[in-house]
Amino acid sequence: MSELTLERGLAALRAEIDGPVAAFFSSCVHCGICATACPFYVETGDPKYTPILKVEPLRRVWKSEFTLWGRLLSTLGLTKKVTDEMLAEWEELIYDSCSMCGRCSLVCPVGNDIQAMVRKTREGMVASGHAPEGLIAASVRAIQTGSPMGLQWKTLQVQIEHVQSSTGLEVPVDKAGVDYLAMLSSMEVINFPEYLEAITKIFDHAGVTWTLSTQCFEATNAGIQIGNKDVAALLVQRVVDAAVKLGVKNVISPECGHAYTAIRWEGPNLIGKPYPFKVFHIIEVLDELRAAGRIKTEGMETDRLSMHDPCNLARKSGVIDQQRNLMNLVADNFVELKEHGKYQWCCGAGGGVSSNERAEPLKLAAFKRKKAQIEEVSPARMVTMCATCRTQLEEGLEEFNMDIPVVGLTEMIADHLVEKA
Amino acid sequence: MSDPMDFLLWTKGPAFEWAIAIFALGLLARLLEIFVIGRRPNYAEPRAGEWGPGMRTVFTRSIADPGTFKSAPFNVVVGWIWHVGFLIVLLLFIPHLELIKSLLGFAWPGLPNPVVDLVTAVTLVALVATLVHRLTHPVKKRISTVEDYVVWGITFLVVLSGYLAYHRVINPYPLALGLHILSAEIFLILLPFTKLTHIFTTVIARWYNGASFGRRGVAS
Amino acid sequence: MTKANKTLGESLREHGVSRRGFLKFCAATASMMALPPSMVPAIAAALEKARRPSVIWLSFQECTGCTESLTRSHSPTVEDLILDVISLDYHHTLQAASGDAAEAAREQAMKENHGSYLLIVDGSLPGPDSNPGYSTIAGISNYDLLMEAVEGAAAVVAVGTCAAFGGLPAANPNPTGAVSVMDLVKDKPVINVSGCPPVPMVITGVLAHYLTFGKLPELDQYHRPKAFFGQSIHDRCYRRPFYDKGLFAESFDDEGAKAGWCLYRLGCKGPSTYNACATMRWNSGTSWPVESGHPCLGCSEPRFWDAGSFYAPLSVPTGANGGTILAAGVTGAIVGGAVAALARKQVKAERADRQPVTVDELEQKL
Amino acid sequence: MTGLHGIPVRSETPADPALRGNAIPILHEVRHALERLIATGESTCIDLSSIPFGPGDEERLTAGLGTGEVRAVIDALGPTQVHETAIPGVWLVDYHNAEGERLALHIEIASIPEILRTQPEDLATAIAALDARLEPDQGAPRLQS
Repeated sequence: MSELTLERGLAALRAEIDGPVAAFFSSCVHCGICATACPFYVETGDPKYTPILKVEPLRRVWKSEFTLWGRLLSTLGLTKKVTDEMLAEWEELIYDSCSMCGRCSLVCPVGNDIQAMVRKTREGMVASGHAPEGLIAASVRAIQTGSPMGLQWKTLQVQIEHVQSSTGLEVPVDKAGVDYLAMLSSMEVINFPEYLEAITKIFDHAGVTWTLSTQCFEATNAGIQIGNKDVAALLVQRVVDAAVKLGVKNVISPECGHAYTAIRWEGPNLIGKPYPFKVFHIIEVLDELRAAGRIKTEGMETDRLSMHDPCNLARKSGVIDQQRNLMNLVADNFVELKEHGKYQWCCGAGGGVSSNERAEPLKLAAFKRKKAQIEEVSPARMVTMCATCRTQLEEGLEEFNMDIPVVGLTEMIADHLVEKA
Repeated sequence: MSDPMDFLLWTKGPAFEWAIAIFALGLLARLLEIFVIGRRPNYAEPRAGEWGPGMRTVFTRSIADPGTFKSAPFNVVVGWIWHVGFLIVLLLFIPHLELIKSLLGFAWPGLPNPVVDLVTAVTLVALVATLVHRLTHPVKKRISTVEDYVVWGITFLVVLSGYLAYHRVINPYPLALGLHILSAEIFLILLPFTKLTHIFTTVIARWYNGASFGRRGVAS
Repeated sequence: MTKANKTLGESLREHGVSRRGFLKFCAATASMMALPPSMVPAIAAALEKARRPSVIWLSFQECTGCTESLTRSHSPTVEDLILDVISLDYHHTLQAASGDAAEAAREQAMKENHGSYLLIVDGSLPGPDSNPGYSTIAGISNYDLLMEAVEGAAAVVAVGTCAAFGGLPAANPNPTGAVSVMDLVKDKPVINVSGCPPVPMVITGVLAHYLTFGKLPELDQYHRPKAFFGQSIHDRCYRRPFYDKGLFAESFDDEGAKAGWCLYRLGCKGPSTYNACATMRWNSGTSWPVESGHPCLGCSEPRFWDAGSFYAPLSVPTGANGGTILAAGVTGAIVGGAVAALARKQVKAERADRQPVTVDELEQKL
Repeated sequence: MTGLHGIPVRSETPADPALRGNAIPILHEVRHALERLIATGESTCIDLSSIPFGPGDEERLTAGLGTGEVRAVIDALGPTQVHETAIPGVWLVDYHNAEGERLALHIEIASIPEILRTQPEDLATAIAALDARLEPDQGAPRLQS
């Protein structure tokens, strides 16, 4: 039985090195500005959480094996090597204190995409057996049971019947040839069942043909979170197979952050070819319907609302205006957090941090950045479009006993639909 | 190399040849090490093109966003000051223009000497402030390596020796000018093997960053 | 009393020079030595008692420019007196005698004043390990002549950049293996009066200084008298205010040149050249190179013939640099390409033999 | 970058060369010397041959000093013109050699230039010179021309 060794970790790192990585490490001047954009450093003040330091293993492999000068130095034994002890020590830096939110990549003066390099470095960490237990467990469960939380279709079936009885509408399952295949995330099914009810009502209202798939309902991708393309490819392949089998033209990624990144941006490269269908986040679909006038709403939320943009959606995928258009449709007292959209601060739980129990204190520390943003605007409620962000906001606000409920945007849209005649 | 004139002629002659050769050879090797490895094809359907956003980031990334400016004003302001100062002195000081004209065959109008002299003084002060910041700021202290201080040293030495030569503080002048030219040559020789490569690779890195964000529909 | 041991004072009075004449002579000498006028009384006292040293002038590989410069020195009365006073015993251009008689006079003078005569040399000479035949006088090689003359000399004055630093003969490719005087003379004090030719006043100034104070003037590291070579042309140049403002002539007849702006961009080597041209000027104070609108060549510095074009500014490298960048660039491309191709192959290989991670391998870690 | 000429950074150069040469600084030095002469009686001599004069500087200086009421010539090893400038106590001493070429040019700030004074050494031989004229050969006293 082969096992995960340092050598395989190094091989994985070598496989990840490309032109951009070489350009980035050639340009870093150690100015430290990436730290000012990282909630984990800003709130803890511990310089070891400086983003560029997190990718040191990748830098050492690049330096000593991918440059003439570095190769020369390493033959003379002058370059710092990557050891197993180092990777063990770096586990905390690259996982517990990094949500892959990409804010460091946005502010780096010389243009280093540090988030992309964190993703690449994690490949080496997994291959050398240095990944957090929580993420490993999630990945194993996702592959063996189909969901990182071990959720089975029969549990979802219960929820489907419940939605059908309460809304009187049908939740289509395994319907071939429809417009959209909707994916769900285990977090939503378990914590926020109102999402399924909301999309059922909205799609019916807007006359959208959609379906779920018993073959694969799980949108989240533990492989992307842990940073291993083999696991990630396997999970994405399931989504593609389900979509192809049902012959749908579009796949909807639910109110989740990394699921969208996994399917929309990384998926095609994981399976090595473009998709025969398009991929949208639910917010993109809703805004399209709004723009096409297929969503009629009534009444307005009047209390003071503010919004948190999930990093994977806004900064890393460019979905920024859509949620604002939707928000203005149903709320007339919406106020932006000071730094929002592509400059939004991370809630602290993304990139696998929430599945990594050991990172709990750091996750809470990072949340203080979001807390400070919210206090600046002091809204009555917060709106967001990602189950993990929503859980993190709820737990965080509760921790600091701030009585600010958190609402999902899709659910809020559904509440304002005009009843069909 | 016993006497100043020999030293000056050595720095302006063979040493300059060597420095330029090592610089050109090393830098080209480094750039090729980036371009030849290149990027794997990206099959995800792009939201926008790569070239436009990439080029855009090459310029916009020089201007810090308000949040970064508020949280690291020193880096942004002092960094701007000495980078712009260094470039003004390098590209608009008339003797340098003569050097550029001899290397590239063309040059452009320069600034009067007293203006460049003032800019040099400001650059020197800003450079010293940058060193103090690197020595004291917790993040910089943690991530700085010996190379950072060596590169700071050689950059400061080049500007300082030029300033002292211009003001004829070191006598005899051939020694002062020789020291300035030698420090610039060491700067060139070190360039391809240290973070000084950022002078050329920042454009590439920013383009890659901008292209990656732009492909996903974000203007960075 | 033979002419040799008469004091200068007696000699002057013998020539019917009045006291005021003597004072004028001292004032001119002070000015020549670039000493402050307040030194005139001290100079007068010293000159009064000065002994008349014998002087031997040896010319080797030279163009007689230095002698020309000395004889044109604009104070003939002073020159007459000095040359008369110092009893120039041997100068194969100026002396009437020639052939054996000339050599006999030289040997006789050297014998008589052994240990006290002043040896003046102009022109460089083939070094000990090159063919002595390149430059001889009366069949004697310059090297032998010099070494023999240095033997009894109190001090050696190397006049002109050739004698001081090797000058034109020593310039690349230096066919005769020419060396400077100070390369050969190690045991006797050497004063270099560099310049091509040196400012005439500087030659007589050094002689006057030796005559007046009986010892060498303060020298810089190139053994040149600091009185004349202590400051650079640039520091004394009347166009310096234009340099400090950044106003430069761009060509020899543009508005800047006509307005008398700084000649840095036209190749002036003033900043790195130490000499007295800017104050003492040439042709009895008429003008000097920069005042005439031509950049200073730096002729009083060693190897100025090999210091790059006279019209290339000081900041321009002297090598043929265009080619080097190209050559280095091409080599860089080849080497870089090879390394990068290697790296690319390695990356492909790495990607190929990257062993995928399996679920049960992950499970082992739980 | 041709627009660089547009940048309004100009080095102003006083049109009138008189304002930028070395004449004016020398006049100030003369002024200090005069103050010393008046205060302590100490005389000063400035050797103009070691001053980096540009073209016309010397003429401007001598014109600036002007000419006074005393003019003298000393014939010793060639003429030496001495004249008091328009400013009392400031003298110009111009040494020339036999061919009329200038040896040195001094500004002496003193009650009287040193060269004009009768020199003590000459006095020592003065009696003998006069006696030689008084009785050249014990005949009647005849004054030689």
